Amino acid sequence: MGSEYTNSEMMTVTAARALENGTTCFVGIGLPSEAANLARLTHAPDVVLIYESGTLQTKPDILPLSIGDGELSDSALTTVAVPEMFRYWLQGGKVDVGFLGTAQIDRFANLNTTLIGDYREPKVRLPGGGGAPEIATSAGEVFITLKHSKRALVKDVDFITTVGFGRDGKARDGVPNIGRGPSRVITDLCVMKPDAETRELVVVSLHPGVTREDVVEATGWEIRFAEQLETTPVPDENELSILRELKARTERAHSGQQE
Amino acid sequence: MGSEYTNSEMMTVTAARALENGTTCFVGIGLPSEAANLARLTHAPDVVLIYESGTLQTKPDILPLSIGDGELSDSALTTVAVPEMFRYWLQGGKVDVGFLGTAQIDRFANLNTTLIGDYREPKVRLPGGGGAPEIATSAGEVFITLKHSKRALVKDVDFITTVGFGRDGKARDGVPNIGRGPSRVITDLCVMKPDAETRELVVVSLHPGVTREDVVEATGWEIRFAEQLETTPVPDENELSILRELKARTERAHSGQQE
Amino acid sequence: MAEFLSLHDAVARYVQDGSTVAMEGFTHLIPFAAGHEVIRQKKRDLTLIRMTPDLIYDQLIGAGCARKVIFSWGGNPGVGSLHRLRDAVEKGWPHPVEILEHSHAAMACAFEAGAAGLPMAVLRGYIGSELPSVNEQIRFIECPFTGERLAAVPSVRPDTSIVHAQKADRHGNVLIEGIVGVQKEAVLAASQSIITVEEIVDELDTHPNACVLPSWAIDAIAVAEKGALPSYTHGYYERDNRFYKKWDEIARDRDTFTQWLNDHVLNSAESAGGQV
Amino acid sequence: MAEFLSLHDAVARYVQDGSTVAMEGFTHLIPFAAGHEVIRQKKRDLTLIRMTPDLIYDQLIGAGCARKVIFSWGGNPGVGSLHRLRDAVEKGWPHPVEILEHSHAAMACAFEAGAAGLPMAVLRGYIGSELPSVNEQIRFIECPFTGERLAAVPSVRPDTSIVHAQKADRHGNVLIEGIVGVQKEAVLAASQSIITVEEIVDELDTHPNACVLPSWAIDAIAVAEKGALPSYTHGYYERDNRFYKKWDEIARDRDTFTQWLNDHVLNSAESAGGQV
Repeated sequence: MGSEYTNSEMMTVTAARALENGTTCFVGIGLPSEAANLARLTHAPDVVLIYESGTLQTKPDILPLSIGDGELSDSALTTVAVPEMFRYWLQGGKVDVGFLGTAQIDRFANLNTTLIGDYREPKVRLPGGGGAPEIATSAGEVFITLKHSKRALVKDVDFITTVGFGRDGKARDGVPNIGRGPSRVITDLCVMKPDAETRELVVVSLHPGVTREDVVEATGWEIRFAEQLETTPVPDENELSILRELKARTERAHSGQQE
Repeated sequence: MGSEYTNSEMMTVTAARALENGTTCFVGIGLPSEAANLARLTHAPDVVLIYESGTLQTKPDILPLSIGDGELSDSALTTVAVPEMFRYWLQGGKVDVGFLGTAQIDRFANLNTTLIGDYREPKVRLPGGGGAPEIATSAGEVFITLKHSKRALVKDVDFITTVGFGRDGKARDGVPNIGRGPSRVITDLCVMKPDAETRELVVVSLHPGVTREDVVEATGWEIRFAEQLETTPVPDENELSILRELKARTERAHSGQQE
Repeated sequence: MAEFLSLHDAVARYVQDGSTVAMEGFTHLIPFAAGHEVIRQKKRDLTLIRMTPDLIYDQLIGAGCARKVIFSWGGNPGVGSLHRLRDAVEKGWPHPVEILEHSHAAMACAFEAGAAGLPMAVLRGYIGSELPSVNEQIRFIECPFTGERLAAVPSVRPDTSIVHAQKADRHGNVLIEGIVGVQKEAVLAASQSIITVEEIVDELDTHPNACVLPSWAIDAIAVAEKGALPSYTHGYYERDNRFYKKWDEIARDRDTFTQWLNDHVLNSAESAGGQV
Repeated sequence: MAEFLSLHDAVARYVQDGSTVAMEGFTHLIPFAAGHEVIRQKKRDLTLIRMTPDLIYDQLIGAGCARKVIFSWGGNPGVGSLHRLRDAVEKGWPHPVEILEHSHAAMACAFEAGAAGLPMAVLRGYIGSELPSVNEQIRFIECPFTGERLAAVPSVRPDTSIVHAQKADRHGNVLIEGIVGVQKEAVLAASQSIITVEEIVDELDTHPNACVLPSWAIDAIAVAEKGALPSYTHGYYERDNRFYKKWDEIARDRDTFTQWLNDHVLNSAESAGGQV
């Protein structure tokens, strides 16, 4: 049963469900922000959302277009300076989950948001690191959400902007004061988690209607599947309607003429 | 001419006059605070007073008993956290003059507010450094005011809490990013300045009625006098009446029952 | 002591060819009016520092003002690329621009250290990232107490910082409210500073711990009504998200961009508002 | 998530014999009520950290709670000495107390670094001072960019920090206003924290950049009306400067002090107000 929904909605709802109530989450803009706010509006009313613009415990009614929309500050418990945000709240160890998007991710969950190609002769120049490099190491753990494609999920990222488990899966071993790193990756096809030994990403759950072949086809390395491969639970009516309302509100606000 | 005044008043007025209008002054509690506020209430209405409690550009109506009286915050332009005060405003180079008191000072204007005697077996334990060690090195220059006595003005301080020019007068030579250090010392007998070569404190001005012998008698080293020894101008009526009103207001406020 | 100047005079006096300039404002309070004045005055060879270059640096780069950009996230927020930045970096148009990139945490700490008068910032940063391999200004030091390896970056000390704020009082004290970003740090870290404000008021009328920059920590104040548009000023006007989306089209093409620049900046008189 | 506890229960749970405890408040908002509860519960061997020990630590030291005091200015502000601190350091009464002393700048930076999760703070400090010769925790490092010699001190990371604040809302978010000192840093730097407040309100009703500590960054909140007396709470009551002056007499003599302690702390029930 369950209503009709798109792959994108499946991804967002699954990502939202990953966030437990009461968690303190440092939210990246875009997909993570959509998922985190859906969580807040459904099963996790007490999730604490932090954006790098300095807005602590914010409850935006519409999704911010930028990381520093007025909506974030207006609905925040308080807003601190950006150096304080990165020093006291992130580096100070107050964040349970860092929720990130990315342009590229590899099998060891390293993220690339810097460029495609060679650094000095880029084929495509991407925005760069932003908050991610330190979110990924200072947060207790990291959730990643992105659309599944061979272009995005590659064997080795062109550039490690933000470390997952490094080129060999061992980048966090023995490093003091570092978080657990990526603990799940949610795409529009499946959920992946790092293998306990090798840290290589493994599919642990397929979204309903998605086949192993679909995932293999859309992944840039020889993706492995967990022995106990699960089927991701479908979104429920409530989640879908709240998500759709949120997106409609957001669309209206962002396309409307500003006063 | 001029009215009657005490040695203390002479000291305070002379110290106040040292502070030019428009100067940004990091104020120590006690005598410096009295002098700095007298300056603000007389010739230097635009002097900017900063106290280490975080109060920026404060205009107390009564003298604070502590460095963090409510009066300081209530009358401040804004109040910042103490780490910000020391990092951005003092270390950041925004302070023209650091105005300090001290328990002991020596011929090279080193200050001791730590203890009399040996560190491990103190004869008298004093409060310690507080803000002074970094005020003395980060402010553009330093004014010092204290009562003249052989106990307070010693050849070598028991402990350098706060550097003037070091044990040999050369402590600032070649040090990057350091202020000019003590540029004048105002006591109830005279004004001293460091010798341009040796940095040893030299009397440049005697208060009216004070003799060289008075100063020699009250100084713990063989104090020298400038060739062009001046006589400190006497306080004027206005300064004296404003100072007395300030002290009377303060006395009433501090001895009155708090609500 | 802050001096009240026209925006033209403030930029003419405090921004020189070859200067290192930080125009800050974290999404909020981006000093677009001042940026446009820099473009109109045809300043050249600037080293531009900003955590998020945003449209303001896209415009300055496209207009040929920049020699180097130091940043930590160079996109059009929520929309996509900064096409002028990319065109300059990838194809050298209108001329090559050098980039030096950091993470946000490092740049925020570098501004903080600049305000604090220190030569460097220390953070637990860049662990496992390859950014240190392309930015030689990222180094590592050892904590003398624990032996932990920590990142160090040079502090940001611009020649001139430019920020936008809500208001100044008649003495030149400035209030910044809402998302305050690294604006205070940018101003305090710089040798010189210009602050554009929405208005000048008799009293700032604010709370005891407000983010107020005292007059004596500022060089010039210029009134620039709506000076942050298309970004926003908390309490005054909202972000023009539509323009941010529209910028994608304008900036994608050199000719469209040039036309826009001519129409809205170069051939536009200094205006109270940020021309969008 | 902050839990609302009685002051008794909060201290019983979060202050253990041998703990490192910071009770902060820079002249303003000194948590006297909490300090007295620590005395009543006869906590022992505490390492007490505070920039300005003030009367609160004089009382704790005289009551025999302290093993070590880390501070940067140990006087009775505007009055004179802390006689109980001196008696412990100079004569070992009621038992010897070890001291470790810093400058304010270093301690403020050490709190900041503690809040920032760093093992050390870096500052341009202690130049020419002899404090480094008596405090082996003051070291020097070299800036990797400029070669400048900078001071380094270990960050402050207390087991428990205790501060007083104006108010908490019903969710446990706390507002601190006025002279905010290093209270935010103390709370964020600590493994555990207790905040005493004047009152609990429905809404904090404050401004966008207020110093608010979120509930999830605090362990326990206890109501302690007038809990900062004889220091003060901005917006609630003033500093009792008379008591600060009177303390000089009380603390000068061991017997007078002991009598005062018995009358006003030990044999006094836990009270809403800080007994003075």
